[in-house]
Amino acid sequence: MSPNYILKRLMMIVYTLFVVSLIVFAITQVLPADAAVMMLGENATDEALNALRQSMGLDAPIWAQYGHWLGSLLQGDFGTSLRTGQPVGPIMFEALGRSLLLAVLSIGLMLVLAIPLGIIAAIRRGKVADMVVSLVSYAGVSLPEFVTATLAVLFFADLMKWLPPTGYVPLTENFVDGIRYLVLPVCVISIILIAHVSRMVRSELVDVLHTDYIRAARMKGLSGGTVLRRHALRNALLPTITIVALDVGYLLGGVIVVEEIFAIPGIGRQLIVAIQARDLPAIQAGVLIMAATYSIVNFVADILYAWLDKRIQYD
Amino acid sequence: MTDNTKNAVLDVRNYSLDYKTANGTFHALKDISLEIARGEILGLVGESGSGKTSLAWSIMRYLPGNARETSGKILLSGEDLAQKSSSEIENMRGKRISMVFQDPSTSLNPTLSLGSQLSEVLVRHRGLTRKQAWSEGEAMLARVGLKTPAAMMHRMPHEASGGEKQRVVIATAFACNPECIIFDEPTTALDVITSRQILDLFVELQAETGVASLYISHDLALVSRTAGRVAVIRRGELVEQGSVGEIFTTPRQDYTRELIAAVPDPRRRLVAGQVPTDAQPLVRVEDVSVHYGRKPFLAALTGRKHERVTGNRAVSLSVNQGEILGIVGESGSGKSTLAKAMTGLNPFEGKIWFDGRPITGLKDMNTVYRKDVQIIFQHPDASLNPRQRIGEILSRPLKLYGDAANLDQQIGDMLEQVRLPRTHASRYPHQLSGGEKQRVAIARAFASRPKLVICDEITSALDVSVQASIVQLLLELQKAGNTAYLFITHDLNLIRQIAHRIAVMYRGDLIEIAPADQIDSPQRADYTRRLLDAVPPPVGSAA
Amino acid sequence: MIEFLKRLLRTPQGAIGVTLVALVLVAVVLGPTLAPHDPEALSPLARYKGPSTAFWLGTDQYGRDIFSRLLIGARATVTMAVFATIVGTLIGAIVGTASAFMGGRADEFIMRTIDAVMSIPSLLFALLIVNLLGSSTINALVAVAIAFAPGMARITRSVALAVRKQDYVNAAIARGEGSSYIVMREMLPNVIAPIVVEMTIRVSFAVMLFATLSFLGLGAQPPAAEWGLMVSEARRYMHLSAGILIWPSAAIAIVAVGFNLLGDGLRDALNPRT
Amino acid sequence: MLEMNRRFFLAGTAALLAMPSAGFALAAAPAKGGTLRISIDQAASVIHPLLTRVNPEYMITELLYSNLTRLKGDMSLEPDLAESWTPNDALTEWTFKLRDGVKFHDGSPFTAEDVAATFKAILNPETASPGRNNVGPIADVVAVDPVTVLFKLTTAYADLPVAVAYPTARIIPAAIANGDLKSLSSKAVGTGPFKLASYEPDRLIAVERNPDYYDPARPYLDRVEVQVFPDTSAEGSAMISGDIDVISTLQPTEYLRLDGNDGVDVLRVASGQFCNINFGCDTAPFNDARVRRAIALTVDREAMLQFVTEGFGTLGNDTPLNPSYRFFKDIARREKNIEEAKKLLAEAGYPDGFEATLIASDRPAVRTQLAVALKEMAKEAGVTINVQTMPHATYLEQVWKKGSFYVGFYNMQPTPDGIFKLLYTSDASWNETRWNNKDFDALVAEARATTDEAKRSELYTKAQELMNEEVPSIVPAFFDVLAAKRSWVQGFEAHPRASVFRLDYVSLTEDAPKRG
Repeated sequence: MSPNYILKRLMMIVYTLFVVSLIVFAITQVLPADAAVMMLGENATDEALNALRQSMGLDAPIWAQYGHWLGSLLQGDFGTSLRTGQPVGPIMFEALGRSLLLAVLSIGLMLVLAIPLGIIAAIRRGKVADMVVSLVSYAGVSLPEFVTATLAVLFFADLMKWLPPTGYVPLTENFVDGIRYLVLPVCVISIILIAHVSRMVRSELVDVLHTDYIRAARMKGLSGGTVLRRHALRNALLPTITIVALDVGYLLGGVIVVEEIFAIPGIGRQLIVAIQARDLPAIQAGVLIMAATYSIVNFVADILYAWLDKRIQYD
Repeated sequence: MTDNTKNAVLDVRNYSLDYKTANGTFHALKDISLEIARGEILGLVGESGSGKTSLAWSIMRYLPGNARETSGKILLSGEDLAQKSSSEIENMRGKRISMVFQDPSTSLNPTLSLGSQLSEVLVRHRGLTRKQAWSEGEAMLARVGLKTPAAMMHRMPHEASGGEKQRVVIATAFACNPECIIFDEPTTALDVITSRQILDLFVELQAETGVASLYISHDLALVSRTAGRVAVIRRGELVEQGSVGEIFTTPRQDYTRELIAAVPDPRRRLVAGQVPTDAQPLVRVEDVSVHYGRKPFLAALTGRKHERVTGNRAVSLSVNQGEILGIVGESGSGKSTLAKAMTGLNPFEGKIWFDGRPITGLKDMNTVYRKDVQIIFQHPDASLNPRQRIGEILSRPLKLYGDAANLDQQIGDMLEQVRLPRTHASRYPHQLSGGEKQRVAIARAFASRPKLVICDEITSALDVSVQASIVQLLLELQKAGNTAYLFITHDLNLIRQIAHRIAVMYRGDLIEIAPADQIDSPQRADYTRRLLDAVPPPVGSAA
Repeated sequence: MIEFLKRLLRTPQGAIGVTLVALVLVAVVLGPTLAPHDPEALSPLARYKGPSTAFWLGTDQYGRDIFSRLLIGARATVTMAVFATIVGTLIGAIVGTASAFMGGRADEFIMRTIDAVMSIPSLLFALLIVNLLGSSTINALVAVAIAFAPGMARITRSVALAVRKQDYVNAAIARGEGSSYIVMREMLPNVIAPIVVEMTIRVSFAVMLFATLSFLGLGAQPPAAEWGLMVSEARRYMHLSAGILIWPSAAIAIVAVGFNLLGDGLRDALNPRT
Repeated sequence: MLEMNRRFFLAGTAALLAMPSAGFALAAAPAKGGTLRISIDQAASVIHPLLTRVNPEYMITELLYSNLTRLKGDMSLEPDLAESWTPNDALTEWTFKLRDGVKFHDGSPFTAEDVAATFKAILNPETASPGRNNVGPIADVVAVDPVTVLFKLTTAYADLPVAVAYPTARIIPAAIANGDLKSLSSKAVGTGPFKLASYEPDRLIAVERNPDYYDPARPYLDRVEVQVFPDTSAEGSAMISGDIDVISTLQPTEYLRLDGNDGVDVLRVASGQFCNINFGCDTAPFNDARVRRAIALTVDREAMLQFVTEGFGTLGNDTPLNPSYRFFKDIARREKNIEEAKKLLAEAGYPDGFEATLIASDRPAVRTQLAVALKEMAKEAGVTINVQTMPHATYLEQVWKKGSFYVGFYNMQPTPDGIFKLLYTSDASWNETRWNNKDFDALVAEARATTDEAKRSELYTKAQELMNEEVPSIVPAFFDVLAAKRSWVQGFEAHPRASVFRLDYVSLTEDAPKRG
C-alpha cells in the first residue's frame, strides 16, 4: 500500500467534508427558522432582532456567510449555540465521545455474536442451524429501534428489574453503574447489525469454502477444523472489516433514536434537540462531526484491510 | 505397507458413481476399472464433462453430499478406501496419496505465505516442528528447481509467478513421498514454455520417486509424451485403455480415432500454401502502441512522470485479402491488446490502414469499417448477452449493416451456415453448448460479410473435437467469402495448421513474422525457437 | 416466468417471503373493503378495549378499531415504503449506470460525491430533509427516496461496471452500436436483477425509516393510520393497553421480514449458479 | 371598614404569612440533607433568569434565584425577598419593604438597587425578556433606601404583588443587570436557596445548598439533581426503578401507570392549565363569531376531557378561567348541539360547512390529540378539518400568533388579569386570536384598577360571559397538574401554576437512598 494511496484517501476525506459542509450549510440556510428569533425568543422586538442579525452577520450574502462559517470552522470554532448560548464545538465533541463509547461497545457485542452465528450458518448450510440463525437475524431487522428499545426497557427494567431503564452515568463518575446503564442501549443497537453482519459472514464463508485452495488444503490431509481456522476464516472475515465500517453509518443513525429513548446525551440526542430547536450552528457542527467520524472510520478500515490482505495493490 | 510393489498401488475396480440432482440421477462414472503400478504414469484423457475429475475426487474420497457410489471399490495398495473412517482418510491424504491441481493461483491460499502452506503438510504428517518443517520445506523447494528457496518460502502467492507457484504445489504433493499422486491438468493454466518446464520437472521427480501417477488431461499430445499408458474416458465410461503406442498408432475405438484426428498437427496443413501478396494489403498496422492506466494521484500531484503499463509497443504488420495471419504468444504478450485496438476497444497511438483508408482512432472507425472488421471473442458465454435470444443477437448486425428485410429468414440462413438448426433462434445462450454458442458468435461476426475477422483465442475454451469442427467451419467460411483472419492463439500446432503467416509476440513486442511453413526453420528468432521447443511434438511421433 | 416463480418458491426463504408479502398486498388492495369499522371514528366509551368479537384486535386511545386501522394503514405504510424505495432506486440506478458507463474522471467525481453524501447517516439525512420540507407523508417519502439514492447508485455502479467489462458489451461496441442501445438493451437487462434484489430488501428498511421518522414526529400526520405512526403514538398508551403497541409492531415486523425473505429468495432464484 | 378590608387583603405582611403553609404543618419535622433527583421532560436550555420560557427552565431559576414574592400551593402569596408591600390609595404606586442582610451567591449584599436594576432590565426591550408584559404596568422602579423599593405604575394595578412573582422576575445583582447581562446564560448569581454546581442543558443540572440563604431553616436538601428525560415512558420507568425521586410534570397516561406502584405517590391538583383551539378572529371564516360558536358547539366536552386528559381535568367553557381562579364565574356550560351548530353555519353563509387546516405543534402531544378529536367531532356539523402537526420550532416560527386556526397550550396564570392580558386583550403580549374586542379590553382594564371585590368579580363575570358568547378560542378542558414522587420524598406538592416547584421545602426521609 503506497503513501500515494493513503494520501489519496485523505484527500477524499477532505473532499467529503467539503461536500457535507456545503449540503449542511445549504439545508440550514433554508430551514424554516430565523436564527435571531431562535436566539432572542418570540418576545424580541424588531430592533433587537435586527441588531442581533447584524452582529451575527445574518444580513450578509449567503456565500459570504458560508465563507465566514467555513473560515471559523477551520480555526476550530464551530460557533455558539442559539439555544444555550454556549460554544457548540466542545459540547458536540463531548457528546461524540459518549456516542462513540456506545457505538464501539455495540460493534464489539455485535461482532462477538454475529461472527460465530455466521460461521455456524455457513458450515451447517441448508441445515436447521442455518435456518435458526437466519430467523434470529430476521428478528433483528424486523422492528425499528424505538420499538425494540421500548420493549427492552419494559421487559428488563420495568418487569424484571435487572437493569436500570434509562439514563446515563459517565464511566469516569461510576464505572459499574455506567456500564449497567449502557447494557440495554448497546444490545438494542447491536441487534440490528447482527442480522446484517452474520449474513455477510455466512455468504463470504460459503464462497471461501468452495474455493480450490480450501479443497487443496483438505487434500493435504488437514482436518475440517484446521482448514476452517488456518485457511477459511481469515479470508472470509477480512471483508467484514469493510462491511462493518460501512455499517457505522447505519449505526450512527440507530444511535440517534436509541439515545433519544435512553436519554443518553450523545451526539444523536444533541442533533435531535438541535434540529427541534432549529439550533443551526449545532446542527451544522453535529452533522459535520458525524460525517467526519464516518469517513475516518472507513479510512481506517481500508488501511487495516489493505494491511491485512497483502494481495490488494493500491496505487 | 506390504512388499507387493509389483501389484497395483492404485486399483479402481468396476467403480460407478452417481449424482442425485434436481432433475434426476446423473451417472458420472460407469463401471470404471484401472490400475496404476508403482513407478507408472497412467494418462487419463477425456473432454470436459467426461468424468475424469469426478474420478479424481472419488479416489481422494472427497465427494459432495449428493454423490452415490453404486458399485465397485477403490484400493490403495490393497486397502479399500471406502471402508476407511474419515480420520483415517485425513491421515492418508497428503501422506500416502496427494494431488496437484490445475491452477496454482487458485489452489494456493492467497493470504498465507508459500512456506507455511508447504510446511503445514510436513507438520501434519511427519510430525515435524514448525521450524524443522520450514527448513525441510526450503530443501524441497530447492529440489523442485526454485532458485532462491529461502526467499520463496516467505513470499505470498501473489508475489510468485505461475510456474513458481506450481512448483511449490508439486513440492507439497511430493513432500511426504506418497505412494500415489493425482495430477489434474497441472499445466493447463500455464504458458507454453512454463508448462514445458513443469512437465519436465514432473517427469524427473516421478522417475526419481517412482510414485504411481494418475495424469489427468484433455491434451492428448501432452499425455502422449508423459504417460506410459493411456486411458480414454468419455461420458463416464472408459472407452479404451492401453500403452501410448497402441492407443495412438492403432486405436480400436472410433471415438479415440476422432480424438486423435482432432489434435492439431502442423504436418497436416489445412490451407493452401501462400496467398498471393497483392499490391495493397487489406490492413496495414503501422507502429501501433497501446498504453494502459492513468497517472496515479500522487504523480499527478507532484508532476513526477511515471511509466504507464504498455500493451503494445510500436507493432507493425499487414494482412492481405483472404489471408490468415496467426498471432502467437504467451499471456500478456499483447495479442489481444492489438485485437482490441483494431476494433476500437482500446485507444491506441499509430496508424491502421484499412483498404487504403487511414484509421487513427475510434472516431475514424465508421460503419463501413465496423462492417468490414469483425471480432470473435474467446468465451462464447461471455460474448453472448445471456438475456437476449439467439434471434435478437443475430438480428443486430443485420439491422446495423443494411438489409433488415425478412429478418427471420436471414437469421435462419445464418444459423444453417454455421451448422445450427434454424429453431435455435428462439433459444437463450445458456440453453446451448459451448461449441454451439461459439458457432452463434461466428454467425454474428459473418452476418455483415466482413473483409477481416479477428479471432481472439476463439477455440481455447473448447474441447479438442469441438475445436476441430469450429476450425473446419472457419476455414470453409474463409474460402466462401475470401475473408482475411487475424487468428490469435497460444496453440502453435493449431496455428501452424491453418495460418499462412505467423506473427510471434512477446511482452508487447512483435518479435517476427514468418510464413507458417518456415516457422520452424533454424534461423528464426531465439524466442520463437523456445516456443516451438516447448510444444510437445505432435501425436504419433511417439510411435 | 412460471418457471422462475417455481425457482423462487423452491427455497424456504422465497416461499415464506412470497406468502407474507402476498398477505400484505391483500391488505393493501382490499384493506378498505375488508375493514369492519371506520378507522377514524371515535368512540369515547370503547377506549383501550382488548380483542373482542366487535373489535378483533381491540381499540386504541380514541376507541378506534385497531384491526380496521391496520387494514387501512397498509396502503399508507407499504405503498409509501415501496414507492419511496422505487424512486430512490431509479435515481440511484440512473446515476450509477451513467457513472459506470462514462468512467474516467466523471465517474471518479460522481462516486466521491456520492461517498460524501453517504457519510451522512441516512436517518439523519432524512431528518434534515423532512425538517426542511415540513413533516408530511409525501415529504417523508421524498426524504427516504433521497436518502436511499446514493447507496443504490453505488450498488448499481459496481454491478454495471462488471457488466461493462463483459465481452457482449465489447462486441456491441466493436459492432458500432450506439451508446443508448448498449446501455438500454445490452447492459440494463443484466444490471436489473441484482438491483431488484437489493430493492426488495430495502423496502423493509424504508418501512423502518418511515416508522422512525413518525417516532420523531416527522412522518405521517395523525389521524393517519400509517403503522409507524400508530406505533409511535401507542408508546404513550402502551401501559394502559399493550395491544395498541403490539399489533402495529407485529404488522411492521411482517412487512420487514416478508420483504427481507423475498429479497433473499429472489437473490437465489436470479442467481445463475443455483 | 372597607378601607380596612382593602388593606387587610392587599397588604402582605410577614407576620401574616411567615407561618409555614398548612400543607406542611402535618408533615413530620423535615430532616436535613440528602440529594434529590427530579426529572424534567425537556432540556433546560436557558438558565438566564430573565429569559426563561418553559417550566423546566423556571424550575432551575427558582432554585437559584428569588423573586420579591412567591406563590404558595393554594395560589396565595408569600413573601420572598420582600417582607411586606403596600399600595397607595390609587393603586398606582406600590412600596415593597425588603429583607435585610440577604446575600447573593457571589457574596455581594442584596439591596433595593438590585431590585430596581432587575426590573429595568426586564422592561428593556433589548433584553427581550418574555416576562416583559407580565410583571405589571410598571413605569419606573425607584430604590428609596437599601431596603425599600417604590414601583410607579402607568395605571392602577391591584395585582402587582402577584405579578412580581412571575417566573422571569427573578432578582439579579444590579452590577450584572447594568453590566454583562449575557453572562447569566452560563453562570448563576442569585439569592436563591441553592447554588449552581454543574450545568449540562441536555442531561443534568445540579445545584447545592446555599448556606447563606435568608431562611436558616431551608433548604432541607444538600443537593438537587435535575435530570432531563426526553422520553416520558422512560421517565416513568426511572421513577418505578427509584432512579429518580420526583417527576415534576407527569402525563396522564404515565399517572395511570405509576398509580398503585408501591413506593411511588402520584400527585394531582386541579389547575387552570389548558389547551385551546385558537381562531384568527380577523380572518375568514373565523372572523364571524357564529362560525366560531358553531365549531364550539360540535365539541362533546366530556369526551374531549377523556381524550386529552384521560379524565384528569375539569370541563372548559371557552373562557380561560376555571374554579382554580379567583373570580371564576360558572356560566351555563356550552353543550354539544350539532343542530344549533349547523344552523349557525348556515346563517354565517356556510350551509354545507367548509374546510380548514388545524395546525398543532408536536409538543406537548395533547395538542395533536385535541386536534384529532376535534376533527372527528366537527365532521358531524359538516366542517372538514385537516390536521397538520409540525415540529414545535417550526410552529413557533410560522404559525404561533400568525396562524388563524391552531392549537394552543398554556399554564395557569396567577390571576384572571394575568391570563387575559397574556392572551386575549388587544394589547395582550401574545394576542393570538386578534379578537381585539374593545368592550372586553375595557372590562379587563377597569377590573385591574378596581379594588372592591364585588365590583371586580362583577366586571370579570361580564368579561367571561362576553368571551363565552364570542368564542375567540375554544377551551374544551383544563388539565390537572400531575406529578409523582417516591414516598421517601416529603414536602413536594404539584402546583396548579405548574411553573412553581418550591423545592426548598422538600426533604427526604431516612429510607431515601443515600447518594454521592
